[in-house]
Amino acid sequence: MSRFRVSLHITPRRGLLDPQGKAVADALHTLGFGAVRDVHVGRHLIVELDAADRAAAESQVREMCQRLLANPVTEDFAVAGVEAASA
Amino acid sequence: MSRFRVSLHITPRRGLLDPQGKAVADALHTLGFGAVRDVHVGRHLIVELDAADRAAAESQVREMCQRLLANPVTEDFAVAGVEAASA
Amino acid sequence: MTVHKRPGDPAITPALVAEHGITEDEYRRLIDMLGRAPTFTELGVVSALWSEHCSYKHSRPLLRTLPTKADYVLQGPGENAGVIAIGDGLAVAFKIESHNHPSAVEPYQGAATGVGGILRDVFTMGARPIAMLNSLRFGALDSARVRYLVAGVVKGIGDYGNCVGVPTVAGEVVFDPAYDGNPLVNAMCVGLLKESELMRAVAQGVGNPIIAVGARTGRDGIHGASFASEDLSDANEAKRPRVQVGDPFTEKLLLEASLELIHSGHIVAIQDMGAAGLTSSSAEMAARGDVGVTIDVSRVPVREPHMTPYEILLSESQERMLVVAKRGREDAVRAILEKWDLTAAVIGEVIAEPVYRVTEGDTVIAEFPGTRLVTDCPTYTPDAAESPAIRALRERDVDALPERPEESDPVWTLTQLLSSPTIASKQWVYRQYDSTVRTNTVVGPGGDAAVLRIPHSTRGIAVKTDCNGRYVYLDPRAGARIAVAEAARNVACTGARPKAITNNLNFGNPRKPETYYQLREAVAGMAEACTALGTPVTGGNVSLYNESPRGAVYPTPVIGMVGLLDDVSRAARATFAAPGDRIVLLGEPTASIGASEYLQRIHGVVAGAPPACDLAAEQALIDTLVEAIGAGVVTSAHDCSDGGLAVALAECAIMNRGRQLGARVDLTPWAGLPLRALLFGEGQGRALVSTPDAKRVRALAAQHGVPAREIGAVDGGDTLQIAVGGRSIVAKLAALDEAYFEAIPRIMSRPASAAADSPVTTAV
Amino acid sequence: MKFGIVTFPGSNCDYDAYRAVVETLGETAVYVWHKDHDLQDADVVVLPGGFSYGDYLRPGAIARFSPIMTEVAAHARRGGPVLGICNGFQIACEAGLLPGALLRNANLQFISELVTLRVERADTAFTNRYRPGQTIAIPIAHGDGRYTADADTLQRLEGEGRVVFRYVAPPGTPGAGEWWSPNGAMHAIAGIVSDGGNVLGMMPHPERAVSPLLGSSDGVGVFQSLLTAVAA
Ligand SMILES: Nc1ncnc2c1ncn2[C@@H]1O[C@H](COP(=O)(O)OP(=O)(O)O)[C@@H](O)[C@H]1O
Ligand SMILES: [Mg+2]
Repeated sequence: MSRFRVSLHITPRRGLLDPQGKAVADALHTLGFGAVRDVHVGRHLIVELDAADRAAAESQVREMCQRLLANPVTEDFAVAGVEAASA
Repeated sequence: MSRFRVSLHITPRRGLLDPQGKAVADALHTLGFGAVRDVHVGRHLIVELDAADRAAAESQVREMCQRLLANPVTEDFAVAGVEAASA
Repeated sequence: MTVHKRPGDPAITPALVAEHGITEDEYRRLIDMLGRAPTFTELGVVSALWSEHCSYKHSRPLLRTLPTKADYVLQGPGENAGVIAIGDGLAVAFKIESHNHPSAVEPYQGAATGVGGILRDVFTMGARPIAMLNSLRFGALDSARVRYLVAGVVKGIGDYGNCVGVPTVAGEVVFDPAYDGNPLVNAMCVGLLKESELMRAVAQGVGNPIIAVGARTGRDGIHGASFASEDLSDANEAKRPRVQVGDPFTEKLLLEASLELIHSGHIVAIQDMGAAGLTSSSAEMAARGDVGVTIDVSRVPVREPHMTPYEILLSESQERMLVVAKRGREDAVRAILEKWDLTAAVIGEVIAEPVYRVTEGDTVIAEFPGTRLVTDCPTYTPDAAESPAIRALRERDVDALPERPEESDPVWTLTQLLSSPTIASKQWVYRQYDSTVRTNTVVGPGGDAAVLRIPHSTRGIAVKTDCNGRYVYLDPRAGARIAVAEAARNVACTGARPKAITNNLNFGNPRKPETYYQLREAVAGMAEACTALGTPVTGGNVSLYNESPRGAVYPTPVIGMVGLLDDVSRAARATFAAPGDRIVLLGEPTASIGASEYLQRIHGVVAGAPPACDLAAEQALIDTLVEAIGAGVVTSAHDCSDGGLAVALAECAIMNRGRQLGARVDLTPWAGLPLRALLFGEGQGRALVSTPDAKRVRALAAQHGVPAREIGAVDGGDTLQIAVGGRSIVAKLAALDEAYFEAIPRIMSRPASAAADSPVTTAV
Repeated sequence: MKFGIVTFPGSNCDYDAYRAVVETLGETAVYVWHKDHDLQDADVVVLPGGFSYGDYLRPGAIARFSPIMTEVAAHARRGGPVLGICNGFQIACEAGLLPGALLRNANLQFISELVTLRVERADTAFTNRYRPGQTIAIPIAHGDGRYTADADTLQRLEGEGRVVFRYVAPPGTPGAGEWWSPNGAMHAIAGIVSDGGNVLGMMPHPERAVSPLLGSSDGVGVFQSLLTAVAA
């Protein structure tokens, strides 16, 4: 068993209203960042876990996403990275 | 000017209490994911903007983090990726 | 026992002592007490307990002068919260507390943890929290940084209280450049208990175990208590403690578990680990019981590895409690906590030896004789002198100030005042607070005081916080009297009889003579008013060093008033209720505009003497209101305060957005007064009532010697019309509504930023 | 009749629901602990408001795995009435007892106020004491009440008449009676029922509108309707 750190992105499904993204984009414009075209806000989760190997760590985390971490009705998830961590 | 998509991670600063991370870790344990050691919950932002080049896009987004996106007292931020996007 | 220095502890040098905020005199006192030099751990413990925040060293001599007694006061100052009996074997516990410094650094968490702390102070008395209030002061809203603070503080208060499930029902928000850089965030909690279940935080019983309950201890907020006792100057930035993060979910579990523990009979005392955490809670409980205690830091559940005893003792991690249980009941205590998914660890016990002792395993690392750690803290009475500059401001003849040309239309002035953020509706704020959970809220935010029904009873309580810092700045004694009187009047406007107060003294650096003068005079004024109105002080909080690089905040003694209604179904609201009702003014108009919101908003002037406050007249007004409302002859009552009579009339007409009712009044009897003073002067001792039976109200007022005059009627139209002499002032309700309700949302829709911006405005 | 009110860690309107049933209705209520597997023979299950598990991750996401939820789902499958209020609505959606999801309010703020609802269906177990089209005043108090579902689901809900309560502009205001959503809910949806009609989820709090003293007693009808429905 080794320790892994899996990084996840959970994002509102495209096409759904993203008031948070819009509020941030508006605020950035007012602050003078006129070059901003669009902003999306999602969640970034880091799960540290013990697993036999990278692949096992990733597949376990995918299962966690399906069961709990992401809402299938409104959210998509993606594993952004898996790295070895020290226990 | 080209269009870039900058991906950001904003995470609770280490050492600060992360009640949300703890609640999620506990829930994962109850669901049978006993191998989970720790969970942190932060935000994942995608900022689409026009900039002269990658470096300019990244440095602008860093400034946005300092001024608006991240809470300087409780959060750390990291640019997770910069990719070219179609306008 | 021998006290051991821990390997790796820094040597005690004068510099280290000074860094701990301990003066040379205090250090000598410490050596006297110990009979030797302190260890590093002991130095930390003392620096926390002798900090201003924990020891009240600059305020205690003054606080002793406050009236604290009445036959219904069950618990006065000195406990986690004050308690008054309300009849039928029931009692109300309440207390206010500040989180100014943490909120200046991190508004969201600072405010949230302030709410958490005050909730714990109330439920540790055995009371179920039933209402929260908050009293807030910010700089001018033009600044993006101030908007960031406002948004963060309000969200922090809301998220915490909403999650725990306690309604936030009242409060106040004032915006003034005097608070730029140093906002004030005071939170008050009110709880309900059976008299028989009143719990005190008094350690007792040799051999009884001391148990740490709730969240684990991390490195949060170490030296928060001493930090709260320093100026927010930039030099201190690096020393700032790590912010505390609140967890309202754990708080809710802790609340339920604590009440269950208290009712179980398994414990003898319980206290929140608040400022200076484990150290102050254990030392204070021991001192109250005059017993010895020993604590083993190695048994405290920690969140992070390698924490030193110094850190464990001083951590201000949130949502933790210290419990003294009955010996042999440890498992029963643990079972209750486990039900709520909380942990408990026995970390010490009450001992026969009269010492406060800390061990790490078997090694003694700190030991203080008796309870002297708590009782021996020095107190100070610094020099006091009024600032000549402020005196000059007060003595300025503001009534001679020429009018602005726009003022030829009083509707313009009225609209300006209604849209002044300090007067404008705070709906943007309280809409973010759950004010109806627990189904006791009879009158929520948006009028004068809030009213809550007492379950299984016909009675209710009314609560409100008040303070006009500008008045206190210009005249501390008069200003503090007014703060008490206004709080009492607001409560009386619902029909409740004011009973007792808690208070939060927010002042600057007491070592400056002009600040200490303000503190001394304000406490004197508060004492006078509380004595006159029969509302003893049951507790409070002192927050000093509220200074930013720009200077001290306005001296702001916030009063939290609790009143009692016999028949809650008779509670009056502030807004006109029925067309046809007559409008009666209780009290007299004023000839002065001194210290008014009008002067500040319209002329940018902070000067003049605050209105006179005749406490006997206030008492008579209160009696009249309570009797008239109790007799059911009054359909609405609203006090006149900020913005004066015209603003109060407008508020009566528009504040209930679901039912705005126009009115016509005639102020001709006072046509001899300067018009702007008549309309916008802030005379005290006044209230506007509407009634179907003006004669009866006038008769009741006459019995109490309160001037009462019928000034007009609610006509239910869409204007407010004020006649004075030959002149008629007509304001459309729609325009007043827009000024009053949209002012704050409009400003708050502009962007906010944590980054400091250059403040332009300064007071005066 | 017996109401079983589930207490999750962080529930805080369980008490309000209890009072509504016992003090206002004069019926029996029991608290049901989330770790238990026993509904104590309750006729009606109430999933109350509050912040179960602190609303961490997503409101309702963690609570739906509580042991008692197995029993609640079984009760619902048998056709037993389940009333999910506020956080209870969120839990019911997360648990799949109702379709859709409740997202952060569109203005990104918690909203606490008295709102006007139109009773769209007066023939359900929860609304038979109201008139169809009647408007009622009920408080809301939530940060995540923006009802969201995909286009198919929405169409099905509307087609099958499962939208029971809708937010409308209050009487006496411009556009009175028209859809007006305080939180950005799709189709101004405030409450829906399951396809069997026995599970109601609603964001507003009928249990807080049970006495004129509290500003409205319009919520009592929800509880009275259940009495009628269960007795039938
Ligand atoms: N921070 C707040 N939280 C909750 N309610 C508030 C807050 N600020 C103001 N309110 C409410 O708004 C109303 C008006 O407040 P205020 O202007 O202080 O009244 P008054 O002038 O009568 O003292 C009151 O009902 C008060 O409780
Ligand atoms: Mg008032």
